[in-house]
Amino acid sequence: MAGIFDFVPAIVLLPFVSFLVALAVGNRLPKGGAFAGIVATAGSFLLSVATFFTVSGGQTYNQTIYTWANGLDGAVTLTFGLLIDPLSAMMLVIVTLIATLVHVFSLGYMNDEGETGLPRYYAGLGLFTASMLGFVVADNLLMAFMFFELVGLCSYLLIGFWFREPGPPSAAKKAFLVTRFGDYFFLVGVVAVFATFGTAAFAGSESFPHLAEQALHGEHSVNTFGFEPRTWFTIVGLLVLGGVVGKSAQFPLHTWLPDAMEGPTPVSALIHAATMVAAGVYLVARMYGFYALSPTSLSIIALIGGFTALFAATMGVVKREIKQVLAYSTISQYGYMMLGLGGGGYIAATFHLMTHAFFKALLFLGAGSVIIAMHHNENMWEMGGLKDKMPVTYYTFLSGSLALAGIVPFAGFWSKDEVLYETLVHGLGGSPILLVAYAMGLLAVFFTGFYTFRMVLLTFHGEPRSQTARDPHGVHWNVKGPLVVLGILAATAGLVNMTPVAELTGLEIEFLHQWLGHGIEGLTSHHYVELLESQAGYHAAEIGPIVPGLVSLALALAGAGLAYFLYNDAEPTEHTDKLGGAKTVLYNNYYQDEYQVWLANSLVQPFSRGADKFDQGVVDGVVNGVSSVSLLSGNRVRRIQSGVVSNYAVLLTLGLTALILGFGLLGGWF
Amino acid sequence: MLIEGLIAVAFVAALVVFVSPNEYAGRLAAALSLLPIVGSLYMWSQFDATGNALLGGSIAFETDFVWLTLGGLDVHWFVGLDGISMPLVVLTTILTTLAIVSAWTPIDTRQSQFYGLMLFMEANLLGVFTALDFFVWFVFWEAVLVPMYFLVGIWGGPRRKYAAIKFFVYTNIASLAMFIGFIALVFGLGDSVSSMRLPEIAMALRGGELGGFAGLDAGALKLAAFVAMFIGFGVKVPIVPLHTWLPDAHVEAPTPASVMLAGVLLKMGTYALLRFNFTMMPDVAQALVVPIALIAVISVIYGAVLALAQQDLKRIVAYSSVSSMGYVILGLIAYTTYGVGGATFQMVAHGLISGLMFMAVGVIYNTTHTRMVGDMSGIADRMPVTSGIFVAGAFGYMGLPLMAGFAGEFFIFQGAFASTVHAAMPLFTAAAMFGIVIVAGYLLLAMQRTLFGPFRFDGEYEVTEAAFHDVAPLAVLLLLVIVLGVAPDLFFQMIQQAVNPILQTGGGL
Amino acid sequence: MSALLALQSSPLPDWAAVAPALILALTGLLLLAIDSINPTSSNSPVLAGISTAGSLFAFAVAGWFLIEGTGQAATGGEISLYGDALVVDGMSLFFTLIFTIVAAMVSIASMDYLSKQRYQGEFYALVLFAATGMVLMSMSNSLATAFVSLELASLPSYALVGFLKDNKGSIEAALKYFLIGALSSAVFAFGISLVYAATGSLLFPDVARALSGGTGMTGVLGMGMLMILGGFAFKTASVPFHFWAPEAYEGAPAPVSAFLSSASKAAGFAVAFRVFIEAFPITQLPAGVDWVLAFQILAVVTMTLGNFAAATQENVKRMLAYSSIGHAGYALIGLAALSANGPNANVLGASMAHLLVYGFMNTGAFLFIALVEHWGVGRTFEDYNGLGAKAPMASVAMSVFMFSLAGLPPFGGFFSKYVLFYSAIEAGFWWLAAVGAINSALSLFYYSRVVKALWIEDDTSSLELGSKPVGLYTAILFAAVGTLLLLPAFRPVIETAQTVAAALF
Amino acid sequence: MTTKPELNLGSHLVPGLAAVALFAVMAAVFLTASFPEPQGFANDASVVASIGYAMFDLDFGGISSESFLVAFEIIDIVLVAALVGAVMLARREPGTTTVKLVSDGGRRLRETLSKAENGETEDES
Amino acid sequence: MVPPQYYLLLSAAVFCIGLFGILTRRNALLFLMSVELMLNAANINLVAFSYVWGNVTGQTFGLFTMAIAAAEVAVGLGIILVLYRDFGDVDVTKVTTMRW
Repeated sequence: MAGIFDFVPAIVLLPFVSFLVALAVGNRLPKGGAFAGIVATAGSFLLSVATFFTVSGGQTYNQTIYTWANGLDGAVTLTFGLLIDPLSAMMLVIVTLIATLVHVFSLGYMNDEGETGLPRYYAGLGLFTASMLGFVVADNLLMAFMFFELVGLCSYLLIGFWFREPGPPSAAKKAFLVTRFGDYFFLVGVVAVFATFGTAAFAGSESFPHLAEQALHGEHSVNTFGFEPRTWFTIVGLLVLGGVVGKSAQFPLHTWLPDAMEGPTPVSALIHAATMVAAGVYLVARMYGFYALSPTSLSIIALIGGFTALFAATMGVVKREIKQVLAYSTISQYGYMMLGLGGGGYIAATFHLMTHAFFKALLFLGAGSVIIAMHHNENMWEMGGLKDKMPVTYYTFLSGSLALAGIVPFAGFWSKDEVLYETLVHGLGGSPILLVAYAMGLLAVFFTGFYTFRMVLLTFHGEPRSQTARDPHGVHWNVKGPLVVLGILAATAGLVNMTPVAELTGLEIEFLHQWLGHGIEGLTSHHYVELLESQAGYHAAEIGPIVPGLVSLALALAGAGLAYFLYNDAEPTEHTDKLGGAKTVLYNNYYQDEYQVWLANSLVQPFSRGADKFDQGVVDGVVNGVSSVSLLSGNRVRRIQSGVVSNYAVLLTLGLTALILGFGLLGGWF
Repeated sequence: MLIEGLIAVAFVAALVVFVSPNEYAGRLAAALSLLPIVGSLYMWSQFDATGNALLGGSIAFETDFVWLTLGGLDVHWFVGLDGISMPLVVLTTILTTLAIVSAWTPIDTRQSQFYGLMLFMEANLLGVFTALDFFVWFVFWEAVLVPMYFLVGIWGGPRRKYAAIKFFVYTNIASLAMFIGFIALVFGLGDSVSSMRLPEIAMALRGGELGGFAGLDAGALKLAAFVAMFIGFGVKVPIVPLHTWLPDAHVEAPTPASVMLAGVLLKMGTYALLRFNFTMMPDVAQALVVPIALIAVISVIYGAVLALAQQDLKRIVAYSSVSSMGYVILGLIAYTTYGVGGATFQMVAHGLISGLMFMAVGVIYNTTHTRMVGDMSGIADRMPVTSGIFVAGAFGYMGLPLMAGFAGEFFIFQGAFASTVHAAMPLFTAAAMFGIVIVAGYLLLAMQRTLFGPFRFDGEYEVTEAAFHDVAPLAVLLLLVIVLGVAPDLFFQMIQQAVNPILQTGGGL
Repeated sequence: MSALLALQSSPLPDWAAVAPALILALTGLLLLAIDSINPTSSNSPVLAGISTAGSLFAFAVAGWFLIEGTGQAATGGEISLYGDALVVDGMSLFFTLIFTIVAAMVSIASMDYLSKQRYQGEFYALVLFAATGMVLMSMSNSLATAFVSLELASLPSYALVGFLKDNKGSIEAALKYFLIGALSSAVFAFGISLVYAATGSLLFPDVARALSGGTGMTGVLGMGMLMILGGFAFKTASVPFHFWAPEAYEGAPAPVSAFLSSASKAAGFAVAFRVFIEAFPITQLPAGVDWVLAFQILAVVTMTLGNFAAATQENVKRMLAYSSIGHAGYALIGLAALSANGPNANVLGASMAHLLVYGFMNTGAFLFIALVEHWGVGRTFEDYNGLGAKAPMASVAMSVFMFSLAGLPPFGGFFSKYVLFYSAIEAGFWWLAAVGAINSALSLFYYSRVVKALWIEDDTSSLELGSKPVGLYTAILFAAVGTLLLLPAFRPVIETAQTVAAALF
Repeated sequence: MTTKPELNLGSHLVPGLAAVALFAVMAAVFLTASFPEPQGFANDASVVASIGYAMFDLDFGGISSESFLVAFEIIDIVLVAALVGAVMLARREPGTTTVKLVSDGGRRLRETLSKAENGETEDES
Repeated sequence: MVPPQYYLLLSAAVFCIGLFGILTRRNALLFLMSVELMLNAANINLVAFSYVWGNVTGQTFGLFTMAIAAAEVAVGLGIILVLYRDFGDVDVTKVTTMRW
């Protein structure tokens, strides 16, 4: 039957076609290929929605569609395939929706601002979207890795879009390089998965999570390279996690993300909300059945997530540029998702992934709108008072900010709260390490509230603090439209899964639970819960969601209140100065960049130069030395030929005598 | 007789171009070099070999007759193709044409000689990849040196004479070492072989027919011969620490010669390693797995680290070739389908990609007359198309998925990680894989400093977009890289068929 | 013993087997006759033509004999003449091919080189007499014949080296060549006398027979053997009797250098092969006179010294002279890699084949020098700069010679050198091959310097080359084509060489 | 010109030690060798006649010998060749000047010639 | 009857005296004469052992050696003559324009 699933490849291919179109004939198209991109992504969006509904009807799809490398004689066959289950269907919708909105927004941000190189821009967007979609629908780890890498390439191209300036190329390089460092571990992980299981499929009875599970039960034997199966699976899982840490900007590989703000703002929205950064977390969710087998992996994920959430949030407190604040908030929020995954809250994390996609896209686009208005000045200290000049932007931005801060009933509240709740529950249920992560996550709520409202207040409230702020540039429908759509979503998306409300009222309104609870066997949230209990030893403590929810809400409000208290002036002062040395540390991001730059410049560079000297001097020196010695000895040898014939006669005689003597002695002639 | 025809066409084309006037030589050479492409593609379409040519598999386009007799052993004119050599033949023909076209701009003196030598080199390269008799193979193997010497020496950079002679003598010494090792081995086989045909020798060696020779018992002889041949071929590959001729040769060589050098000549080394050491003496190779794997890892990491320190774009790519060829060695020693097959695939893939990179550097050099990273920045502003392809090529080099380099490297990694020849192979593999990070480091750094940022160029030349015929070969190569990256099975199927028989005493599939 | 040619209806008499030598000698006399009839005429083309024709005729006859199997097992084995003092067999015919073809090339090249010289008749006559001596050397079956024919080859050579009487270099070369030559022939003669003292005979088979019964004069025999070896070492320019070679080759007229370094060297090997294999067979030697060891030492030292000294020369001709010493070292492998039960015929045949190829490539190289001297270009590497652009044909030929000498394909020298190493390995002497390999790699360095000068270096002088001399060009291109064709057509060469070598054992 | 031989002992005799050394080795070898009993010639045989017959490969001699016919023939050519060579070398050329060896690649010669063309005078030492 | 050793010793002595002359004299003519001496040392052996072995092979060959010596002298003198013309001297050690 030619069902909707037969069109799933088109979801990926449409943006790809728009990439080709923009690249090839973008110059001749109106708006530099923007319309091609919009049409393509909108088409993808529609198909995704159709897919979404098909999946909600209970259908799933897991099909190999292309053999990349066919292994003969029993060697592994490497394939591409589609895996459409509730998780990927949901993600498809999110990605295509945000991609479409970003395309539209770009009309305002790029075209209207008279940027050059638009075909390149739209080609990049198209490829970016296509890569991310390919990643989302991947049915095996290798395919996921490949698109994961392509996502990295696109981020490089788009972050470095303004290549004529010094900053963006450097930021692009850093983004690719740092994530590449993570991907190295990921690739080792992929290879290890193949070597261990002979397959890298996500779903089905021959999938590697399933095989791993069987191996732990002793029902199936796999090559674990001499380790205990669970130890080995932990190692493999952590290797793959390297890629996640890189792409999702988790500590310590988060440093690329703030720099990536050098890219055009719509790209930032795309990267941080729905594509590249989300890819990491999505990957963990995708193969959650594997991680769920290893409590060690889960704890590490949770700790990384919790720490990153807090760590990034503190840095967000002191930033001056609006996009920098958003950048650190992104890192922090992905920390929450990791915390959720590590803490056994698969649904919670997925939920947060979804809500975050909406409100973070919103915030970035809103910031983009502000930046347009401010003539590309991003310093919040030169803004102020924009509330009245750009109401649409303000209210939508406020919606996103409330969501980010986790204020009820905006989307972020529900999802973040559930993340923290799940962690707490499992932490109390016998995995005390999670409590540490929980504490960090909880503390971060306060900071989140603070920096979010500091940003809002500095940007929109008070008096304009610069000429441009007094007379901002207007924005068009193409900017406002996406903002409104996302603003609504940011406010409402959380309603799909109001766990505390469900708890209170007993209503069956946890739609996301139901959604993720069905689908392909082995990939359902129910199965994951079983695994967590049986393999990872995660047990849920009996605590209701209300109290923890109230605690975090209170903290968020406290943070927001403090910000209001400090910055709701007509002429706010830089209170952060009072932090003294701590501000310097925070402003310099705990010197994270410094040590990584130090590693690169003061360790790797001298090392490589030393190696070069060694190579030139010693390795090549030996080669040249052999040649010199040969020629020198040649020069000595030819001096024998003195030109005096008498000397020749002497040498001849001596030679002959020596020969005779030698042979005489050897042959016993005497 | 197709193979003879292919080689003969290239030889005749070389002669014709030699005597043609300088003005037309480039066009003529390019046109004539299309004939071998057509030929090799036709052969590809008719390719029907299965199995490994050396291990009893059926051989495509085989010709075999006695050429002469040397001390009781017949030397045959014996040529043919199997799944290992077929891709390399296609690579050679295509790359030659593209290199010739890329020479139109930079080569402005003695054109007829230049293009004649290019075609002459092509003929010999085809011979290397098709010959199945040791002596025939060796003739072509050595003959490749001659045109390369001239190409570097006449049309090269400031230190071209040094580089040419270094390349010449260094690789020649290596050949001699290899020759002695191999011949000793053949005589160690005694009466069990009657000719210098490689299949016969390979089967006899694998059949355990080796006896002692010249005071060495069979085991010692095999080991000594293996080491001599490994070193001999290793120079060509090149492996660390036998690599120092390569950067010099590359830096001084004119772009088209660099393309051929990196694209095809280096593959001769790995091809020979595969054909000789790893096919004929799997037992020794596996006994030496630790040193060989170590050499591979060191080549990868050391080459990459050196590339990091370079300021000359060509030197960067040159050292990165050392690094990339280290992967091939790693794949070979793995003795798995994906390891050895991936190594073979990587030969083709790296041939295309390194050719692309050298060409791209060359196109920039044509305009700026410098390759030093510090001498320019923001070139992308003036040369957008070239820079775009440069970026694409660089990402190909970094192993971007869906480009050929990723396929090759991934196959190798996968094969090597799963290899059972030694318990530490996963560790070696993981160590070598770190090369993908360093390669990204130096290529990105170089691109950032040259292509991007504000436009700055201190030279007196005007920097403008390159001519169509300069960019076209780049685009074709890029396309091929992507095609092979998306559909590696185009070659990987036949490669596997040829490779799997090698593994039967090895670590499995 | 009838070496009757199977296809001949009226068989030739046995003595006809020395026809090549006769032809050469008679041509020499004819030239003298012409010269004495008209002593003032220096009609180059006619004299050179006669000389070339005579050489080629001898070449053709020798080739015909070889093909027909004269003196080979197929037609009844070797032909002994003059009471066994001369023997015509495959090996002597094979070497005759080398001498005659080199003589032909040298003769035709000399036409231009000598065009302004007096005594041309004498020149060609001396060349032919020397060639006669070489042919006879290869046929010698007695130490007496060997000695006399060696002198026949040497004495005209001395005169030829000094042919440019008003050129100091030529005379200096002649003097050194002569003095060392005279010393060497004295040593040689003394050696013969000692062997005679030990065995009582001069005929190779008789010497061997006398040895097989054992002797009490091992020391005397051994010393005689080493001194005879010295005589041959002189002829082949092997250490320590090589000292004349660099100067003689450098100072001599270039065609003479070509003749000496190719043909004369081969003649030395021809007679050395026969003497040591026939008269002192390894299997029948008394203990304590293992001459194989001597040749091993000589081979290693000679090739090393020749190549190392050649590496740093500034003068191309002198470089070629040293390289010629180096090649003598390679050819010595033919004797150095023999053993009691080894594949001796293969080793020896490989050495012979190398000498044949060497005859082409080395003659060609020296003739190129002759061409350059003819043009008045200097002799150093720098002087050669940019010649490739001015004289492409000749420079291509020179490059062919250089690469072939270095052992690179696709030229004959590749095969001959590698087959030599191959045979050495086959005989178990892989270390000889290894030493050869190191030297070979070094030789690539200095040979390629010539190529580099011709093609790579920029021309700095404004010297105009003169005409393109027909004779020199003909000879050079002939040599180049020969060098090139000897790769694909190596089969008859190596197979013939190894077959005829087998007959010696 | 040759001078009257005189006994001049000095460092130039040192190379002669090589000859002395060779003699020492030879003497050592010869003195330790054992020799067969000399067979001698038959009393009635004419040595001179035998030599003559030997030269022409005739079997009339009383004392056996190997054939030297071919050597004799070769000597014939040797002498001719030596004569030709010697005469050619020894003949004095009318009005020729000696040319120095062009071992410097002829550069000095060319410089001399070009200077001469430019009217400069070369101060020959 | 004189033992054969004595002849050998004599010839060796003559040979080495000739050689000594070659090594120590610089005059080309003396060089030539010394070579003659060495050749004659060979003749001593040849004649002596002709008697020992009872055949005239050695003696006959001795004649040839002499003839060769004569021919050598002829050519040698020719060369030395030209040498004198070109270099104005017959000191062999002064003829060193070519070396190394």
